[in-house]
Amino acid sequence: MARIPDRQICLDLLGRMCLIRRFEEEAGRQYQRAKAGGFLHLAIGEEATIVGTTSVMRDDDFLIGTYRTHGHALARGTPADEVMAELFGKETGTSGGRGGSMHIFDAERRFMGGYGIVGGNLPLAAGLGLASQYKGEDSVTVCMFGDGASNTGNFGETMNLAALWELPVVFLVENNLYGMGTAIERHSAVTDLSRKAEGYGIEGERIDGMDVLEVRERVGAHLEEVREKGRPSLVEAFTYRYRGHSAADPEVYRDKSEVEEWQQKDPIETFIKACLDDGVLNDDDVESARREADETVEAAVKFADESPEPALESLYEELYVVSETMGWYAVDERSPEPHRGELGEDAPDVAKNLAESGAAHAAEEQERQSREGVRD
Amino acid sequence: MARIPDRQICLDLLGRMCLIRRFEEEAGRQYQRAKAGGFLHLAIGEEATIVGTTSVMRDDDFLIGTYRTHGHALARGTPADEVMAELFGKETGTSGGRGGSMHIFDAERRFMGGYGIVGGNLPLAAGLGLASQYKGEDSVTVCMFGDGASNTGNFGETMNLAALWELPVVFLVENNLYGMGTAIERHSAVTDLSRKAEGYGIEGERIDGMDVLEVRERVGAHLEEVREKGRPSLVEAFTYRYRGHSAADPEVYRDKSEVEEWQQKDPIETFIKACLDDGVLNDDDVESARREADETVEAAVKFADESPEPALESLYEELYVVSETMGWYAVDERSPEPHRGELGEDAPDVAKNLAESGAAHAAEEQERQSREGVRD
Amino acid sequence: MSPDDADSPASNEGGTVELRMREALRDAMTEEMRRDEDVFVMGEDVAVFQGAFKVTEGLLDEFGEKRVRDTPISENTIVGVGVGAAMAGLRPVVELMTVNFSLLALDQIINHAAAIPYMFNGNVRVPMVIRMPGGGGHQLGPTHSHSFEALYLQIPGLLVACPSTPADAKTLLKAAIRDENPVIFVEHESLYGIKGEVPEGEDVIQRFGEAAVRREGTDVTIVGILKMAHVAERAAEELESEHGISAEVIDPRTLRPLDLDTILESVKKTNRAVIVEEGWPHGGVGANLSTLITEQAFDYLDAPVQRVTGADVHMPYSRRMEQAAMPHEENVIEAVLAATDGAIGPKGGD
Amino acid sequence: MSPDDADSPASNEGGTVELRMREALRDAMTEEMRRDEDVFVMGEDVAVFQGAFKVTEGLLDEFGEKRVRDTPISENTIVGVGVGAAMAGLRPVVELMTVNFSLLALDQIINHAAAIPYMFNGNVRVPMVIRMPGGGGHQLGPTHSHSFEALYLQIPGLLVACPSTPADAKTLLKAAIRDENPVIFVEHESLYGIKGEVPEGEDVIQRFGEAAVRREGTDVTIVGILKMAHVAERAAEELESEHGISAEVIDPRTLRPLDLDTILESVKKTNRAVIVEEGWPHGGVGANLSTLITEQAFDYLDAPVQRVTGADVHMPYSRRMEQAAMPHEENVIEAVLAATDGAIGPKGGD
Ligand SMILES: Cc1ncc(C[n+]2csc(CCOP(=O)(O)OP(=O)(O)O)c2C)c(N)n1
Ligand SMILES: Cc1ncc(C[n+]2csc(CCOP(=O)(O)OP(=O)(O)O)c2C)c(N)n1
Ligand SMILES: [Mg+2]
Ligand SMILES: [Mg+2]
Repeated sequence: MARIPDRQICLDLLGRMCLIRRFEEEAGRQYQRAKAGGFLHLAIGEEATIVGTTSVMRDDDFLIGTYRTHGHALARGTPADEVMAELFGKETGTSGGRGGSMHIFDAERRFMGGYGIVGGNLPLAAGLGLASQYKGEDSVTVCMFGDGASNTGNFGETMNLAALWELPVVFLVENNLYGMGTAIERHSAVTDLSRKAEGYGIEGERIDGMDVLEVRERVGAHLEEVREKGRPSLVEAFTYRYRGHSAADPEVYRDKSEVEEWQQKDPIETFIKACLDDGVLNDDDVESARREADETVEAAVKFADESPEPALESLYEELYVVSETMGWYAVDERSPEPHRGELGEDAPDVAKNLAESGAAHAAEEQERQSREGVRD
Repeated sequence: MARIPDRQICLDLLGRMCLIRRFEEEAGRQYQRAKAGGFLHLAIGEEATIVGTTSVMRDDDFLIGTYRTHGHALARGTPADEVMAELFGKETGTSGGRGGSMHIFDAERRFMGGYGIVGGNLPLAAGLGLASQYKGEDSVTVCMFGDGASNTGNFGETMNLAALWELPVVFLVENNLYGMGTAIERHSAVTDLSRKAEGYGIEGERIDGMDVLEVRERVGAHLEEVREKGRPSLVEAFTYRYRGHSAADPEVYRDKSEVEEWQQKDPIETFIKACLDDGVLNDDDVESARREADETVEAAVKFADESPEPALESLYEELYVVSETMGWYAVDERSPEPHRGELGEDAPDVAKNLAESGAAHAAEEQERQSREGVRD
Repeated sequence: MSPDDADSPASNEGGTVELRMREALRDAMTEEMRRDEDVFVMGEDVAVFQGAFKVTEGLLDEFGEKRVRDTPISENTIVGVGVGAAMAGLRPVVELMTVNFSLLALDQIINHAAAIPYMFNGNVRVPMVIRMPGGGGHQLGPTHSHSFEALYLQIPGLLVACPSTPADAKTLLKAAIRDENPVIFVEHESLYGIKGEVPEGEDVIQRFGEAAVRREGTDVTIVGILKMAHVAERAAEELESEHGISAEVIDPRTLRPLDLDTILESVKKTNRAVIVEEGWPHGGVGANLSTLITEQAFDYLDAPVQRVTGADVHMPYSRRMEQAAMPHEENVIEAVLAATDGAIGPKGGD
Repeated sequence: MSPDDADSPASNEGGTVELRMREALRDAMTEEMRRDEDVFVMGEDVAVFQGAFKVTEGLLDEFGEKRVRDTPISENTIVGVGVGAAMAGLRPVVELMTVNFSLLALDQIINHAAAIPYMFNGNVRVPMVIRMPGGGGHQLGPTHSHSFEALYLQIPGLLVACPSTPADAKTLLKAAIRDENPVIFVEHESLYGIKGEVPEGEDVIQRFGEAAVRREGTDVTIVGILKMAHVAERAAEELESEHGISAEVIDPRTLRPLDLDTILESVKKTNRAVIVEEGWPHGGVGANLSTLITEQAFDYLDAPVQRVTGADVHMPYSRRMEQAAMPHEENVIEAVLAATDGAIGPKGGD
């Protein structure tokens, strides 16, 4: 374990890791209670990789991730309220309830999104890097993705282009040993993913993603180097997810004992132990970090619960920036009176009626799904 | 230059290289005369890579290439007649005049096609390799593609999958230093393309693609190894195309002097010189190889010229294997009487009339295009 | 073996059995893999994980790693490997985890699988099946709820199946695996759990291009696909009981080839048509059918063909918003009422 | 700056100049790049090679390597880089060498560029243009002759332009670059060389969603896009001179937004419509328009809307076969004659 930083930083690292852990546990519970829907991908076990990374990023650096990024947004400072509200599909969510768990977003904190398409965020990261370079700004983009994503066409294309154009991007692969239910030896020809840098003439390094201080130190070094030299690099953080791929995963592909082994290296517990051993933190600090996480998450659930549903008449809003009423941007064919799918108040009554009668199916549909065992 | 093989082999190598050279030159001329249409990508300068490779392949090995593969088919043994007829768009062409220069095909000789989409042939090659492995056959697939193609998503995906599944494929990149008008330093982060093997844990080797004997020796070694060990490898043949990317290329991206420099290493001339120096061949041999090539190509032009146009009523043929007349497989909307796009004799008169009246525009359209400078 | 050699479902060899749709699909693959050694299955998480939607459950156990293959996340290459293998004589059944990811494979699907047989003048064939579940309704949000039937039906060279019942799922998939053409096999995620009677018998297949008349009727023809085939049926029931309108419900089952004749025959009888689909309205399945019907039965139509489609947006995640964006029974009923416009039934005129 | 701030072509600032379409497009990019530093161009061979079709000729010279960028052959990533850059405030103009290769980029186009603004609730925008030449007619064969307008018009969140004249090419491209939405800008390879008068003036733009009535008429409405806009016009001339039929010819110019109102207005006057496109028939542009027209003007239609499309095959290479697969003037004329069915003109009845 790397040198322990000063107390303030330790408190911050601990606080964020605890928050993510608690948030994710609670998200899992809320999913069971059907407050959150869709897919739910939890990052429990991967907190050190996330928090270690964001702790050395500047405010003007960009972060972009996958569908497993509640923690990334939280680590970047997005209020837990807004992340939870997004899981609840509420208007107050980071994406107004449109994106859901897989599509968290916070432009203000330069968390440029979670993305549901594996590998889809890689080209975007290069684009963010290009924008920084183009504008002569020295912000760096951190692009996080999974071991499975390193096999996508986007990976090779983007690594090549980023290296060729010397874009300021740290590509950080969260190697948790599985792409869904497929173990890394079954999906990647090389399992030491840092070696994938070689074909692009850039630096690659494997680091211990369970050790928040090592992540901090090494990602920090990469950030600095990328910022200075303006060339991308590839960091492989070796980590593990304790939970299934998503909430519906029976985990037939791995032994319980493997999970337990990794839990011995738990990023939060090992960090706490190191801090206590060092004396930089004491039991009270740990206790209060945990308490604060509990309280924040509890408040987030309350906030999400009490937040309003998205307004039904906003169905077509934000689809386009409509400069003026020229032509039909969209068309709504759910009624015998086709209409343009106009925005909010411009929508004809037929649009409002359609949305309302449709939304009325929400409860019935949910009931039907569980009855028919659609997702069993 | 590697050890000179015996006379019969030298004659064969020389004959095939001369044939390709002559064929390509003639194809260029026929294109100028508008006998061949579309795009025309010539491989002049790359003969050693092509012929060296095919000369060590077994009959049951598969070859698959790009849109620059007249030579590959010829080297594999496809009659020049049929290749030229395909350029002429004739019924007797390798693809019945449907594919054209970019889509030559000869299943009988296991030349599994030229493909117009850059990188599109790579996954197909892995599929051919999988079929051999699946059936327990020891044939190897050789997949040829360009330096530019090594940046496509397909490259990374296919290399990984082929390495992971240990598929018997030799990936052979014909590095001619340019992807269209973009020099390799401007399109690839590493210019030593054999290094791209590293990220997949397989072997990569750069060879002199201008030296037919080196190609023969090294590709032969790879073929053998792949056949035995059942793992793919990557060969980078360093070569050069003398002509523009396609017939319409003004070549603003390179100096004439660069072309001339490479012509000093001409694969045919250097091979001839080596053979003459060695004494394995004499001037007569060379002379007759050239003459034979001339004659073959001349005959091919005649054959292509005299071959019939594809039958217009075959427009919908081969689109589907139609098991029986169930439903509408296709629909033809070029007439007020829509019809199913039926095959040959089943086609209603309206289909025949449509095809005929359409085809009647061929000459006029060609004239219009040159007048309006569409392709200037 | 081509479909002609097999029996149609009518000649049911061994009774029926009640199955969920996912089981019916699995049985289809199992039987075809037993029958033909060249048939194999590949895709992301189809083997060890048993399929993201558990459709390939048990296949790895029975057939082993050679014939049930987990792949890396490489959609274009997975399909391309299938194309190459098919060209060399195998019969791949490729699973794309969902239709949403098929966009990454579209070059191999259109420019390779669909084009190759024609572009090489029939000198090679691409007998493969590409299965892909799709559709909305599970709060999977904008990137994971697509319906792309309308995109695939555009492409010459492809066959496109979209089964709505366990029986069709099984018998169409068997037909698809035996077919010499590349087949896009669209499944609906909401239908995997539904149960239905499925004919038994190794050679019971459902030919492509043969629509099912799910319900006979005289006043209006409703065409629905996938989940919307069920919505259409439920709407028809309500139309009968509440409005005294007799609707004929047709499920085309395949969009290429398309059994236009059956649809036209029905429309010529009912003089009205409503098309129901879940996808986007612009250029959708409904637009295609509506146009074909109107072109060929204009003089029989008493009203314009009505369409009911999903909303023209990326599917929102929120449960209520998602339902607000999807088509429902009441939309179908309203469309039928508009098409019949008071001409039929006791409640006419509303 | 949004289109409202600019003048419509009517308020032509500085006369016109005759340009080929490729020059008009180049001028549009040049002017917008001069006006706005955030506009840049990237794509395969757009810089040193000056563009596969020479549309970006001269740009590298004027703007340098930072703003005119050659890319590797990586379609999905090129588009994705544009999306990312646009999200961070730049205004990329991405050239895909041809529409055929856009299939490789479809995931970034649909699941990213089109979806992002909506899926993130308008918290970020994707102001980018994706230019792509397409169409057949040059014997480029099955993989290189596609028309994908019908595919792109399906996608909510995208704007889709398809100019047929040099003037529209320039003024629509300028509008596209200034627009806040992702724009698919389809060009036709056969039209690059045609000449036309192009309005001068930095702020002369053509708003999206405004169809052009190319020719007024009373007997039938012909809608044509891209190259088929010209075919429609030529057919109309012949209809006038040979058949005494007065055809109104409309070029929608953009397919999203669609100026349905202008088309409907015309159809309500002529009572007959013919849609002409080069793409495939199933689910094509014509199917979409025919359906929309029929739904909204059924009572005005004296005959079913006719479509003229390309043949339902992958474009064959042979010159004669290719022409046999493409739509031509005589097909349009025949369609009009069928629609008017002897009701109009001296030659009625044939
Ligand atoms: C292009 C694409 N293919 C398939 C999927 C389905 N899918 C979602 S997550 C996942 C596994 C990804 O594994 P990895 O990249 O290792 O990330 P992790 O889930 O382990 O964080 C798959 C196959 C998808 N979302 N996108
Ligand atoms: C996917 C795709 N993108 C772009 C093109 C247009 N294109 C045709 S050839 C070519 C250059 C390919 O270069 P390289 O792979 O080096 O092969 P070479 O032509 O040098 O043999 C390009 C960009 C294409 N055919 N396919
Ligand atoms: Mg993983
Ligand atoms: Mg090259």
